[in-house]
Amino acid sequence: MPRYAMTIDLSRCMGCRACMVACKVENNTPEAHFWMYVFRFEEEEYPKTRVWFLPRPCQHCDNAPCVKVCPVGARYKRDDGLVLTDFQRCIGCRYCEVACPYGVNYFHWKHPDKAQYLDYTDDPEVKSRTNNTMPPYRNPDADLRYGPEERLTAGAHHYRGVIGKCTFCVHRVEKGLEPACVANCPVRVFEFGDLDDPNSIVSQKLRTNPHFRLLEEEGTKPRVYYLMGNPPSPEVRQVMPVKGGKRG
Amino acid sequence: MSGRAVALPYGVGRISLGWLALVAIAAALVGVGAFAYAIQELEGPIATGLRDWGTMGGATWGLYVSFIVYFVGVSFAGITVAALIRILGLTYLRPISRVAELLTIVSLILGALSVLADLGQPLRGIANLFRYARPQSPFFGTFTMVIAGYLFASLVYFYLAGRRDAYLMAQYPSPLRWLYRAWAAGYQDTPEEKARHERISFWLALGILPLLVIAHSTLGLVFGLMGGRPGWFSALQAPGFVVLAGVSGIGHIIVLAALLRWSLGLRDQPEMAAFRWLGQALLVLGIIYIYFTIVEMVTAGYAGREHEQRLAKLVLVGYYAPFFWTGMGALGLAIGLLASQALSGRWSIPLLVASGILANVTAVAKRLIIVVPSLTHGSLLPYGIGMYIPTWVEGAIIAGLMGLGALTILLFMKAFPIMEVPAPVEEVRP
Amino acid sequence: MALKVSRRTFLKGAAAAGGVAAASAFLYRNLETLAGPEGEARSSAAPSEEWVPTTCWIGKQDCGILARRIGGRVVKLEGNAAHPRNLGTLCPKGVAQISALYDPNRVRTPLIRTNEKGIPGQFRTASWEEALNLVASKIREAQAKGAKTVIWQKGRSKSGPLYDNAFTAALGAVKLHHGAFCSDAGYRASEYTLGLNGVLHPDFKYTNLLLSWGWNITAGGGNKLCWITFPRQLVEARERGMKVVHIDPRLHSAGPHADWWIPIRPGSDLALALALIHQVIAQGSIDRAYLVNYTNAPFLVQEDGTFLRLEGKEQVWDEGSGAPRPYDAPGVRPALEGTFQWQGRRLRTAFQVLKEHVQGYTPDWAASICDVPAEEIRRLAKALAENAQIGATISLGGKVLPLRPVAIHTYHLAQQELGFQATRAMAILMMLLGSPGAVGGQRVDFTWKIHANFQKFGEAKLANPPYNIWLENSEFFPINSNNSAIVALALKDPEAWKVDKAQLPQVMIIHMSNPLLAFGSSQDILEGFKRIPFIVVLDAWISKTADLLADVILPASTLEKYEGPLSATDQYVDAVALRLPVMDPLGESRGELEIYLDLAERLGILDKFIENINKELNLKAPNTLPKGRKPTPREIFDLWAKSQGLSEGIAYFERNGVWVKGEIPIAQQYGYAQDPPFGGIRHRLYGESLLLMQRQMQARGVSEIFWRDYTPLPTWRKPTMEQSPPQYDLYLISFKLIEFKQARGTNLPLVAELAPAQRLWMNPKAAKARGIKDGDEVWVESHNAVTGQTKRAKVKVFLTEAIRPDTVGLPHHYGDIARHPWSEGQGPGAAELFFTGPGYIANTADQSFLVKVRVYKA
Amino acid sequence: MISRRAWAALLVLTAGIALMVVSYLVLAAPWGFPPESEKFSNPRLAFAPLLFIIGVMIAFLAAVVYELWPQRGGKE
Repeated sequence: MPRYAMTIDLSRCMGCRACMVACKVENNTPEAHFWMYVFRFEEEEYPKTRVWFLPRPCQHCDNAPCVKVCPVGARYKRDDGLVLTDFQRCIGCRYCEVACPYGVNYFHWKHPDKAQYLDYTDDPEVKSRTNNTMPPYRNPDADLRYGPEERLTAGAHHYRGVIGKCTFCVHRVEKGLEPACVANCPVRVFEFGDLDDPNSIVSQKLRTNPHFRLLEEEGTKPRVYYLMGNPPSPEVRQVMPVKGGKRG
Repeated sequence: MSGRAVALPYGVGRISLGWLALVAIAAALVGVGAFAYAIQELEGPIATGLRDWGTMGGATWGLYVSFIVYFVGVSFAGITVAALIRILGLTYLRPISRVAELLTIVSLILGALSVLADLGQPLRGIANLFRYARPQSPFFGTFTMVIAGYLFASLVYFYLAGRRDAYLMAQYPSPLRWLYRAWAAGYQDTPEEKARHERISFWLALGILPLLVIAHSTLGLVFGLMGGRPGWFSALQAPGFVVLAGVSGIGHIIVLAALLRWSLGLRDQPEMAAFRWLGQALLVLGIIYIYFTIVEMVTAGYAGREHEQRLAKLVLVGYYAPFFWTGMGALGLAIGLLASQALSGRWSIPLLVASGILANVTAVAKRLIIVVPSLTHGSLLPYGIGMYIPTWVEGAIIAGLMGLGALTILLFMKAFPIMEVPAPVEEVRP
Repeated sequence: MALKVSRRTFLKGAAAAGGVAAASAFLYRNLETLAGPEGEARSSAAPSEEWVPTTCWIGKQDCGILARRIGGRVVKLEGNAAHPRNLGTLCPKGVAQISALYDPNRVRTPLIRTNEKGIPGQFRTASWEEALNLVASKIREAQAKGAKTVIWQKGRSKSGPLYDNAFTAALGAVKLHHGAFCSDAGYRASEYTLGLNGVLHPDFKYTNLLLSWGWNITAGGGNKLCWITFPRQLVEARERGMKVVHIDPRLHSAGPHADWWIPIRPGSDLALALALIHQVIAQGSIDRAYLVNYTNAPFLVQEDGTFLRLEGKEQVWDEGSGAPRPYDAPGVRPALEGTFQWQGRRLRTAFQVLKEHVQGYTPDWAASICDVPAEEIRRLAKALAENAQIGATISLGGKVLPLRPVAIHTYHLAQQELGFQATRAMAILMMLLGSPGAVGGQRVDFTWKIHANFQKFGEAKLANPPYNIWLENSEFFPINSNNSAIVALALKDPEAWKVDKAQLPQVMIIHMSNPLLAFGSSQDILEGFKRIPFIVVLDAWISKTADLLADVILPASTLEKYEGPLSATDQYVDAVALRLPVMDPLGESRGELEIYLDLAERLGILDKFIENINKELNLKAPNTLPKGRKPTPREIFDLWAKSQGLSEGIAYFERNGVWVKGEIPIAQQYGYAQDPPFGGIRHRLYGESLLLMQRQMQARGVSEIFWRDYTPLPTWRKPTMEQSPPQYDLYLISFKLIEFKQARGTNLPLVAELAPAQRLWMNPKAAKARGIKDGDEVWVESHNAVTGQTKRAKVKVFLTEAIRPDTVGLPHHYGDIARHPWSEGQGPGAAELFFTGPGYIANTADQSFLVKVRVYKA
Repeated sequence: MISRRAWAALLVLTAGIALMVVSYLVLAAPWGFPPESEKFSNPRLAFAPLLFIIGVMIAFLAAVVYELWPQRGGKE
């Protein structure tokens, strides 16, 4: 059984947020849901200002607070390390969301179809050409069941009133592909692989680069390792946030 | 059985205009709440002011969760009072034990309904909790201890304690005689039965008291165990919940008892001693709670991690300060009122009622202060600050729940004596 | 009360979970309760997966895409790993454009305007037949009035040979580019100075010290490339050890990739470049061999500023004979510096002139102008000299070549009043260090190909009036970049600009361009373009331009079309690609090529168009297009592919997406490796022809404002904006965000969400002084120092420590009022605050994106 | 000297507690090792939480049993 992990090289990241969009299209997450999010940070004052970026996928913690608190076992951790949500079991209490210190959970405040970016539902041509699929670029892989447990865990376009978050693209990983953010990054910030394999790219990177994990002091034991750089101090300011607000 | 017009005790069966008006108001609230819930079900939780914390800049939990905690807190008092009567033999509290027990049951049901209002998938909530609930989750305790254990124990207690009055009521001709008979279930108020009831009540009370502490602590642990949430992660959370539950619950009982005394036109029931005891209890619990709050704030502000300190500042002097100081000010005022009465030894029901109401203002404000700021401003990662303004839907659902509680109590008091019938039936007969 | 019942139903349900199903089936459409297979009944049970190669349509560098198609439905766009430019990755816009494929807000039928122009349009739908006939008849009417009365303007360059060349030539249209908007002053300066078409960029494989000068690293791309390629090469170079000096009023584009930030005052880049030139010369760190052999630095300049020419040949001072000799005489030993007396004339080498010219441009002088400490300028000059390793060589591809691993990356910086000369000064700085054409040194284009403008600009020929609509070769702008702002000015007042009235445009075709959003001054462009009687817009959405100006909108498709050929080089590997349709076009939209073929057919110029296509695509027999028959786009590209030697034809591209031809030979990459080096030209350290142009302009009585910057050597003066009254105490700059770059990306909700609304970037200190807080709404009021005109726009403030306190910034490409739910409420466009006209249109007719403003609370 | 009534109540109480213990410790979602495996997110027996709740209820029902146990022969 592999032990999946991700490395994120902060010295490379340009904060372009291509990973965020790749994630959105791959997983069909609704508006204002960012399973992958890239912080843009500023520190200190002009002219000593420092600007840097920090991508934030789900950390897939080994000691995942979200898994611990889930009252019904909808949030669970697989043997390969992926922390997933069973969309058919989730009752929508959002306890995982408040328990997670990373803010990676997104609740479907509306039905995901109704929270898509454009209203395709009134368009007869789009409807007929896409066989009434919503959104038109809906990823069919997300409708399949994955893992030995055969649970519905991929994609974000299923139900209203349940939680969703980064799955490390379980549907791609099971096909032997990299998660969408990893594959799309123009400057190869991310690597994904098996920690148990000493020759895997993540193992190599971790051997040769200084690294830290986010909020490690919380004891969550994340599976996402940040190479180079430092964790954001409380003085760091986020700039250029995305549109969140009152959209669901 | 046609009737001699018999006045049933405590206005049972008598419909007054005032009562009708109250029922109408309560029913209207329930109607508005039901309408709001229908809207929430049609549109989804988007109809609330809740949103994801983090990039979406909202609060994940809000009014509903605050009121889950509040309602469960209110439930504290009833069963405590009932239990203390048995264990400590505080007989002068007996007249209010039924309303206290009823309050417990009603507020627990309201708490459970608040959970349903909050869940994204309420039906799954019902089904999946029974099917999959995990002991590892702090919710398990809430779900089993509070909703199941606490509520069921209260019902058992309520049922057993009511048998005597049911038996007495069954002596009267009334359309509800069948109910009284069924409730009495053969109870004859024989000395053996009395003794037996006393005995079992004592044991039940003894069983319930730890359950009570566990239940409220469990609810506190829902928040207190969250290491990643500044403002929540605290060992004081569980005892704090127990004490604040007492504050709000006793406050409620004072108000209800006074309302009964006034509305039923009773001169001496419940007796002043009961009020005094309640006032003293509220005073002690209020002081303990103030102490807890100070300890908590000092810990967070003095030694807390950066984020704890920021949050403490936000609550003390920042954005949430109005809520915090409203809550603490109300409690301070309540304590002042109570202390002056205690010191002077002159207890006044209106002042006690004021203290009870103030205590509940504190409870609501404090629950919001516990739930919301940590979500909008308490992130360990530098997300922007969030914002939470409840929508009318949330407000209406909460109001509807309160209406439902009032309605239940109002209906109940016309069907069953709201206070223990004090003397054998014969003596009441004209 | 039904819902009271429902609540009770819940309670019953709690008691008996089995009853839930029935209750909820009644209450809920979707049970969503207990586990049960859902499956995608909506699409086919076993969907067929295909990967269709194509090329991105949004940005300018045409990244390779593989479209994942399931059962005929495109579900994702991923990068094509075989494409050298993007290696399997895409930028945010590239991924997000999938929403454009299905966007219900797209134009899907031809539209004909029913109300007047200049206000939001009312349109009626029309058939292609009707719309094209109308356009054709208007074009015929226009052409009857004059030869040059049809003008054609394109957005981001795509498929130049087919559209810009073949079609416009067949139509006889005057061709405007999107140009003079992003960096044309820089292009012209490079063409003039180094003979190459492009703006300065490094040789990322070898450069060790990079001056990222106004280069929007994380958001802007660079010349000829949009974004992905350069950033990737930058990251790799930095891991190799390259250091980056970021010279920009704003830090944000460089972020963690800046090793050293020099927050320069906007508009003072020329002063800093001159000070660096001064310092490099003072340090003596100059590459004499390069300057003597490959530039006009040793040419002898007479007192009047012109070169000493004997028998038509420029002369150098031969140190052997102690007399002037032709620069290319065999055995000549030219002096690089010195003043010489010869036949009673005082002669100086061009280098000497430069040396004296920059005498006063000391670091201390520049320090106050640029607001950069003199010490830092000295340190930078020293770092440049150290890293240039003058004299070092490296063996590449069997050739020993000079190694000068210092370079400048600049691009949009050219769009300022002094942009032409600033870029020239940067090029001269690099020339002093011997960097152009050396390994690790200054690059401009991907190959060392001498542009025709090098010679043309050297001839310094001004045309006589009347001028064409963009004042080509005019006495106002002898070097002209075809700026839409100039066109607008000329349209408004043809007489003042001596424009040929017989050639005033009657019809304009706007091809996937949004000049009202993109160009310098929206108001001027609107006023000017409104005077064109008939405007056709080809676009996928009703853009601001289409909304306000179009008489006819022709629905163009996005990724659902054939287009090309498109260069796919990453500056080291040569490759070519095509855009191929990933699905059938939405609605009745069509590829532009198809539209032009139909239009050509109606205008009776189809044969001419086909002939031009044969020529421009270099189609070789037997793979030429036959005349007399309208070809399909696929057929055209099939013949093109075959002509290129791909026997499979277009099928090769349909399978692979890109044709990688291999490494660009060293001899093409480096000027030094060419035979003769640098294509045999002498780089223009000294711009004699600029002086000649200036004199001609003076002779014709043109105002000083036009000729003052035509100086042979870059000369500092204060930009016009500095004459604005002191209450206009802030500089407004404009820049781009990667997620919001390109006007055609503004309608992509997935990226509009990332940068949801226009914000005025402002330093907290500046804001505090004005009582402004983050998120406050403010007025930004710009002032035209020449006319006194002011403009203002309301916008919310974003406080950032990463910008100079005397500077505020507005990202570009906001402000489209297109009828799209996602462009609503985005806020004002930066273009609403800039000015056109002298002082704000630079000496090469390029738009300046700098202006003085004041900011106050709304 | 324990009455039948008390025996019955104790029996019910014990049954309730036993059901609680068994369903909580054995049948509900186990703590497991390693704790992260998805195997451990499910109760060993579906509806084990319901059993636990029923256990709680049964335990408290002991009081009802005690009081309502029919009185035989007037005296205990």
